[in-house]
Amino acid sequence: MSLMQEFTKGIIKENPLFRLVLGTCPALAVTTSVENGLGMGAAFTGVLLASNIAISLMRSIIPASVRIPAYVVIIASFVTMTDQLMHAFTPSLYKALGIFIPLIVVNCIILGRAEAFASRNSVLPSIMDALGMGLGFTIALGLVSAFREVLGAGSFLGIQILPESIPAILMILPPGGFITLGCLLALLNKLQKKYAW
Amino acid sequence: MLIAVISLAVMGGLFGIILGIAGKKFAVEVDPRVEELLNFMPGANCGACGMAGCGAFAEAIVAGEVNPRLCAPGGASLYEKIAAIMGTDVSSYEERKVAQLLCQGGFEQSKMLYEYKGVHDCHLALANFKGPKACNYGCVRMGNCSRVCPFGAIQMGSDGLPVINFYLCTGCNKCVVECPQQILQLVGVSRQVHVRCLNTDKGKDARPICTTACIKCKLCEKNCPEDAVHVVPFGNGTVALVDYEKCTNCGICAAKCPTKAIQKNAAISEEVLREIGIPKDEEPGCQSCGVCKPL
Amino acid sequence: MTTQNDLLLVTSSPHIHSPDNVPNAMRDVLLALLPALLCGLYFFGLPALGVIVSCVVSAYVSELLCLKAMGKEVRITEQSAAVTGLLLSFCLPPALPIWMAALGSAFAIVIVKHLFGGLGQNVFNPALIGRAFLLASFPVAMTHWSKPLDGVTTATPLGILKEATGQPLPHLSELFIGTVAGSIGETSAIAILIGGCYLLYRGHIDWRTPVSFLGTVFLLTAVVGTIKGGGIQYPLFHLLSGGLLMGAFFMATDWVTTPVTKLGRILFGCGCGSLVVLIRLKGGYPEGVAYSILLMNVVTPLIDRYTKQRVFGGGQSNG
Amino acid sequence: MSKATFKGGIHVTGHKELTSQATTTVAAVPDKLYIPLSQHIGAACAPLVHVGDRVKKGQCIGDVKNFVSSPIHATVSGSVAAIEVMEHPGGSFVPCIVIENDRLEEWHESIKAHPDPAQLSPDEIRAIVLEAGIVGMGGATFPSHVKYSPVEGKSADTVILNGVECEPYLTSDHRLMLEKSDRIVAGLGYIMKCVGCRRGVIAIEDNKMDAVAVLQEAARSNPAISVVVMKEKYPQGSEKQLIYACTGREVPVGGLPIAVGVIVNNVGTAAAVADAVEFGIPLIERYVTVSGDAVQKPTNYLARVGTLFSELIAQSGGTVGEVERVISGGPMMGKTVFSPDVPIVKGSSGIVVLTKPTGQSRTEYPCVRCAKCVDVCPAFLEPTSIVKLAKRNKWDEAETANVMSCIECGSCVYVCPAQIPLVQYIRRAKQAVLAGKAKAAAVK
Amino acid sequence: MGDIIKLGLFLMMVAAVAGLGVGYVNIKAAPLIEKQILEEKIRSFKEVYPEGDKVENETAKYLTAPDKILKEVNIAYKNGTPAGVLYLAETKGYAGPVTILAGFDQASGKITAVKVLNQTETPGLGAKAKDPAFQNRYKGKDSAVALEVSKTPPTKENQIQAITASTITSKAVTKGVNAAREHFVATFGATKQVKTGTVQ
Amino acid sequence: MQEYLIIIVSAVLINNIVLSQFLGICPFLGVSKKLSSSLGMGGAVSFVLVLSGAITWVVRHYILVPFDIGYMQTVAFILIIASLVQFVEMVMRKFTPPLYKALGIYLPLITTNCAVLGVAIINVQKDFSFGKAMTHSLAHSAGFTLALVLMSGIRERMEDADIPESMQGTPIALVIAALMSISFLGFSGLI
Ligand SMILES: Cc1cc2nc3c(=O)[nH]c(=O)nc-3n(C[C@H](O)[C@H](O)[C@H](O)COP(=O)(O)O)c2cc1C
Ligand SMILES: Cc1cc2nc3c(=O)[nH]c(=O)nc-3n(C[C@H](O)[C@H](O)[C@H](O)COP(=O)(O)O)c2cc1C
Ligand SMILES: Cc1cc2nc3c(=O)[nH]c(=O)nc-3n(C[C@H](O)[C@H](O)[C@H](O)COP(=O)(O)O)c2cc1C
Ligand SMILES: Cc1cc2nc3c(=O)[nH]c(=O)nc-3n(C[C@H](O)[C@H](O)[C@H](O)CO)c2cc1C
Ligand code: SF4
Ligand code: SF4
Ligand code: SF4
Ligand code: SF4
Ligand code: FES
Repeated sequence: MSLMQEFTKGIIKENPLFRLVLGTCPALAVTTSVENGLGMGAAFTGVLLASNIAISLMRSIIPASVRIPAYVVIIASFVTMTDQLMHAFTPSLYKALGIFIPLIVVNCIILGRAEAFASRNSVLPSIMDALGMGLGFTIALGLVSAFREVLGAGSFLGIQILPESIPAILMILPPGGFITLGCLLALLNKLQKKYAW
Repeated sequence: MLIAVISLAVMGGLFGIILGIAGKKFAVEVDPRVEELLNFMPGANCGACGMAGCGAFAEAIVAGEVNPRLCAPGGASLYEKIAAIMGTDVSSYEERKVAQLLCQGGFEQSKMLYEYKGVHDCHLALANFKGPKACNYGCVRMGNCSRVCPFGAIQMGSDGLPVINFYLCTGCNKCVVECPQQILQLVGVSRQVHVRCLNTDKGKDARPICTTACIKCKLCEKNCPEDAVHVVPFGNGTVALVDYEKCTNCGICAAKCPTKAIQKNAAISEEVLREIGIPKDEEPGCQSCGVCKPL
Repeated sequence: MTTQNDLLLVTSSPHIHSPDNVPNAMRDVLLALLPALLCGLYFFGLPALGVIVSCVVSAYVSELLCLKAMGKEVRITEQSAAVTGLLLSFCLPPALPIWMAALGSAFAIVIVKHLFGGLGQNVFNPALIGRAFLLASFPVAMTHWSKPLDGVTTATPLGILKEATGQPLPHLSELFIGTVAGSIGETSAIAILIGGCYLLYRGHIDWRTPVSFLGTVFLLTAVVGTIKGGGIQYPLFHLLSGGLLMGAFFMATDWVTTPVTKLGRILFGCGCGSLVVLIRLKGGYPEGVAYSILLMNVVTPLIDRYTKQRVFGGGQSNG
Repeated sequence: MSKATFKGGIHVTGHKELTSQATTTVAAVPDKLYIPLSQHIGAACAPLVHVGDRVKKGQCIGDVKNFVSSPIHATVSGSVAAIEVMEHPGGSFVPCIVIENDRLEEWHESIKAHPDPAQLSPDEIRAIVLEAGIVGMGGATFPSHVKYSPVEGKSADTVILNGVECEPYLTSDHRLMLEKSDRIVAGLGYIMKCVGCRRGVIAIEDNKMDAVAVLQEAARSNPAISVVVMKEKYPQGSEKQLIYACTGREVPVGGLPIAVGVIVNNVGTAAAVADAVEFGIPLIERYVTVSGDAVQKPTNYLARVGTLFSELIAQSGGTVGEVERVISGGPMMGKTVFSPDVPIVKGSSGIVVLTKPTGQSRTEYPCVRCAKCVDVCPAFLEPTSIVKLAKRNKWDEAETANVMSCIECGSCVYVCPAQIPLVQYIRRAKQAVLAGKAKAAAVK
Repeated sequence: MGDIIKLGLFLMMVAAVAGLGVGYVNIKAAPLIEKQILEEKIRSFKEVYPEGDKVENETAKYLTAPDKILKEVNIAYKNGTPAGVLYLAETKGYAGPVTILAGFDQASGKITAVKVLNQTETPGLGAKAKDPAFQNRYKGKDSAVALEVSKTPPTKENQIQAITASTITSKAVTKGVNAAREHFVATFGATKQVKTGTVQ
Repeated sequence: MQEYLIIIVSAVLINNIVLSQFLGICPFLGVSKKLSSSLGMGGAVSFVLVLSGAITWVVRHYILVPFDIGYMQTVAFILIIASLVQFVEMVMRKFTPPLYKALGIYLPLITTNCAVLGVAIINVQKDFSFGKAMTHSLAHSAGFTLALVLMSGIRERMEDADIPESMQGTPIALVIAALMSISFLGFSGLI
């Protein structure tokens, strides 16, 4: 696979949220507004990039039996750094994403990529993989949050576009998250059937 | 800062040692080849091999108990990998088989006894006077085979008979077991000539019931240059049977057969036999994140 | 399949069938809803008519589109969509904007019914999810109640009870006849009882569900009433107000979403009853019928699983 | 007296008035009779005669030495025209002995009245029942002598005669009870003696109060015999339900009535036993109802075994309207045949001919979980769940759901508003479970 | 045995390096974060009591026992003399805690402003408590009279109109304000004559 | 007492970890096809969740707080959880093979189950005492198991349903979760 392919696969073919159905928790929890969704995507991409690089560099020296603890420690420290940096530089976003920044640690995608990709590939492909996956995840979050914000709050990126009484608040409540993701997945299934990737 | 580093390091060291000890103390043995094979198995756990999932099959291969070709979804590339791991030769594996339907009694050909209404199920329809068709031996046309085929290889055709897509059929034997009339058979893919009728009646009884019934005229037997087809005793009467060991796919018998009960297929090329991309049967909880695999 | 016309038909026993079928049953339910419908129209007038019509029409159209889109046989003669639409409209406030009503109805049919495979396969009661969806989406419009006949904005009896606003509670007889604020189809107890009895008589619903449902509510509120010193009035008030009767007779009895075993239906009813009392007395909403039934819908598969009847001749435990 | 009944079940429109009031007609004996070699549950008989042989009425023409089997007798005198495979009303193809009727009605010499039937020992009675080829006439055609044979460690205390006749249209048992009450009571006496028990019960539904009166009168002489009136409900005639209704005992799953000390027989079987014991006459004729909306003149017949359905239908004035189905037996449990040219067998209680139903055509809907099937199932099953399992070939799970306890009464199908042919799926599941068991046994 | 030590050492090293990295970032980021928090706080104080030039946290002095609702008492000084009081209060809203900042002017005895700091209420409903439109309803209310929530447009001076369909949130905010108000009246109200109102 | 009750009711019903907190969705979707496996997963998660809840509480109160390195929390907690999971798995595999067969496959997944870390973090955020932290962890695991079991009951029933093809699998599971979540809205405001 070429580097370009490593990059693009994460966007559509192996989109972590839509195809692999990983990282669902943040995808549902923070997607009440597009701003939050994109912010989460960015934070996530940063962590994934850093951890993929680190793990790919260390892949030959990590002993198998403490592999998972080692990975999570590496990931967790990047997450903590991101957390502190965001707190320092983007306080409002930090506030909105709340508990979900530390929880990037347990976002299955990151560990999954570490295990399935970075630990078997060299740095460059790992970087491309991380960027692709990150972008794919960010796009997915953006999509989910766009639906939810428009339908549920009547706004897009904070700009009110529908009158007060029209949006169905349910869409930004937990059920709305589930429904949006479910329907998007179904839609993609359908599209996939039609134009097999 | 220093405290942070030290306390974290101590925790790390502690857990590392605990896990190390645990790993030694609680080690469980597995043949590495099984793991290796499992990496290549399709992971569909479809049961085509007749075992309880890919794991059991891998163990059986390592134990040398089974023919690797039984894993139909794996396809040629899998057999090569297995051969490589096991140090054997692919060509020594038995020929791959597909299901063949031994009946041609469609709507046009067969006479009906009655109109049937009820659950479309071959077994059930048979309970009433051996099915709505006058022929008691042929396909009941209620499609059980097509419903049990896990690979979607069988579809009911416009003449009511099942049509088998040989490129999808993996030879899993499910339809053969299901068919109550026992008119589905697994035959090697290279075999092209088949007697597609299993009625055991005499010609005079069979002829009015179905236009494509075998009428025991023995023209096939007489014309076969290889002595490969014979009318032999079967059930309460006789049927024509091809000896696949001897048959050279020449098709003379098929050409001579007056009712076209014998047919010659177009060849199925092994190269075209597609490797079927069966989606991995999701293990409970498997999100294919890969975390679990090497553990 | 080609048939030769002179052939006899071979079918499997039994060869005769009761005249009962799904379309007839749905028609009976619609018939049973007629008294409540008339009361609703009489008390709430044109706005109610608008809500009802938009719910039913939207349900029908959605049903049609779903069947088409899913390539299923377009067969809406069984009228279950109409039942869903009508029942949904019955638990909506009369002054609801009709586009909201239509949206709720479409949500019920598309998401709750057809995504689950259509008639008979949904796990949740479509009408009630429709209501819950609307309540969560448009809380302002969904809690805007008007007085019967004159349409003045007011609170519902349960709302008065919950918020302790000091307004006088309506008399039991008003609840019985229906001259109180509330959803379109729920206010008149007598009309609902007539419909419920008709369904019981026609054998479409099992007495166990409404009896255990209403019985549980009565018992629990009677206990609370005694502690509070409210006497028999208190449990009766709870029985007759809100959507309880509508829910007990028409929604907790929905075939599709409730248990199939007899014991299961009793458990279902008791569960609904307890949840209603819990939500009404302790929860954030004045009324909890819809949620209680929905929550029990969630549990229904498990109830069915664990209340299997004993087979005839299989030991003497009571079935 | 409160009326006995069971739990579950359905009310079906009886249509019994079509035939219940008229005296039974003795059917004309046709020129050719077709006598299947298998008219019972168990091993099929081998023919004892050859084509061209002359046979006499009552002569044993087919037998096999097998415990669960029953001999076949010629029902007229004449010559054997052929032995050929023919369709059987049970839905299969079976070899038949075709007898050309010589119209002499000459009895075989073995047929002799017994001088003093009261002196017969239980074993002798059982031997007579066997020789007379008596099988259950309630439909299951289980060889009666087998039923009467002692079972290790179990003994019967009650014999129940099944005069319930809960199937719609059928009135043959009803007419039999009215016309041969003394035969029934006598037969019950012999059966009680044969199995050594003191209590005899004749169970009749309350839609046949005239039969109740007649039988009570006939049974007056024997204090051990009582008549029980039951509430009209289908499938009261099913023996497990009947036993529960009469005695409150439940036959355990997979068990036989003898497990609770009961033997059940059809009233016709009892009458046949009486004829065999007293007069030595084998089972060669029976009461048959010919009814249904496509029959010109619905009638009850006393018909010889081997008479074709078509001949009885012709005697009833032929058919009216467009005939859609010919049912052997009642419409709830009977089987459709693809041609009216099938013979009456020992178990044929009726022929019901139906026209195409007018109005709404039957459309199958998905199951709406109304649970009506669950409520009516007399075996306390959950037909809807079993069917869902069967549709996915989940035979093991179907077995745990007790599919084998289904008595195939069809009540569930009758009430199902979604018009799902539940029993058919259930039959398929039972077949598959049995096949699975057979396979497992073969492996062992 | 050597293996095990190696595993331990490896994980230890990873953890140590991780600790080092995180610690380093923390050292760099912590002051920024603190500054951030402080600035935020000052900004809020400014919003709620714009006139002060210095704010001191004097919670210890004024809240002797821990209070269920009131968390902080800050005194705003103007030219060195105490001029206003800023309360940090926390109450239970619909979905979780709601923290507010309420400012009181000692001279006039009026509420200067109320600001909702943190809340997890439903977006579109209770979350509207953060809208200035709602917060402004408290501006200028007299501290002497208990505030009430009303669902309809207020008819009395001491009524606050609830956010539509979010009475619970509205009540939560009001409860916090009332607690602050009571404390304010009790502690600082001596300078002003206490007006009597309809206190529920 | 009342406080504990509130913690329990809130965690199980009102703020159900899956249906309204959005934690642990992956296993909730992945392991809810069969009742038996959902019970297994519920059991495994509960076990790890409670155990890690206890250990993280101790670590926080006796290491992180005294040394003033609260910012190390995430790293420390996840290290604990990951090691714990792996340790438990090894022990189980060796000593209780049947249990391992039943639960083993779920264990690695728990490392990446946000619910475990999430609850540990909420314990910290709410500043619970040890008793309350334990109650809270237990209640959340009960809530998780409840949601999982209910879901699997429904999904087992859905096996017979003819769901539109593109909705099959995860999409319909999400829709079911949505409708369950709507139903659970009924509990809102209970306390
Ligand atoms: C069958 C039925 C169920 C209902 N369930 C609920 C419910 O669960 N929650 C609710 O708020 N309203 C429900 N309603 C509507 C209420 O009965 C009532 O109309 C509404 O809650 C307004 O009254 P309130 O303000 O006293 O709650 C239901 C109505 C019907 C007909
Ligand atoms: C659903 C069902 C209905 C039955 N109805 C009758 C009936 O009406 N009359 C009858 O004699 N036997 C009926 N039977 C057969 C009885 O169960 C039983 O086999 C018979 O009474 C035994 O008597 P026999 O051996 O003399 O036939 C029915 C069986 C089933 C399963
Ligand atoms: C999904 C949902 C979210 C809600 N969120 C809030 C909220 O954030 N704040 C609030 O006060 N009430 C909230 N409520 C509750 C009701 O909207 C409202 O409080 C209740 O009906 C009484 O309010 P009212 O008296 O203003 O009509 C919510 C209700 C639902 C269904
Ligand atoms: C007795 C009875 C009650 C019903 N109750 C409801 C109901 O509460 N909500 C609803 O949407 N449909 C109801 N239906 C209609 C139908 O069952 C419903 O549309 C199915 O849930 C759709 O699959 C009812 C039908 C019957 C026969
Ligand atoms: S299972 Fe056999 S009989 Fe039935 S359709 Fe298939 S081939 Fe024909
Ligand atoms: S079921 Fe039959 S057709 Fe299908 S794959 Fe198996 S052998 Fe081939
Ligand atoms: S399941 Fe069997 S026993 Fe039960 S009602 Fe149906 S046919 Fe009768
Ligand atoms: S009677 Fe029919 S529709 Fe009703 S539950 Fe049974 S199978 Fe389903
Ligand atoms: S992201 Fe939460 S469990 Fe996977």
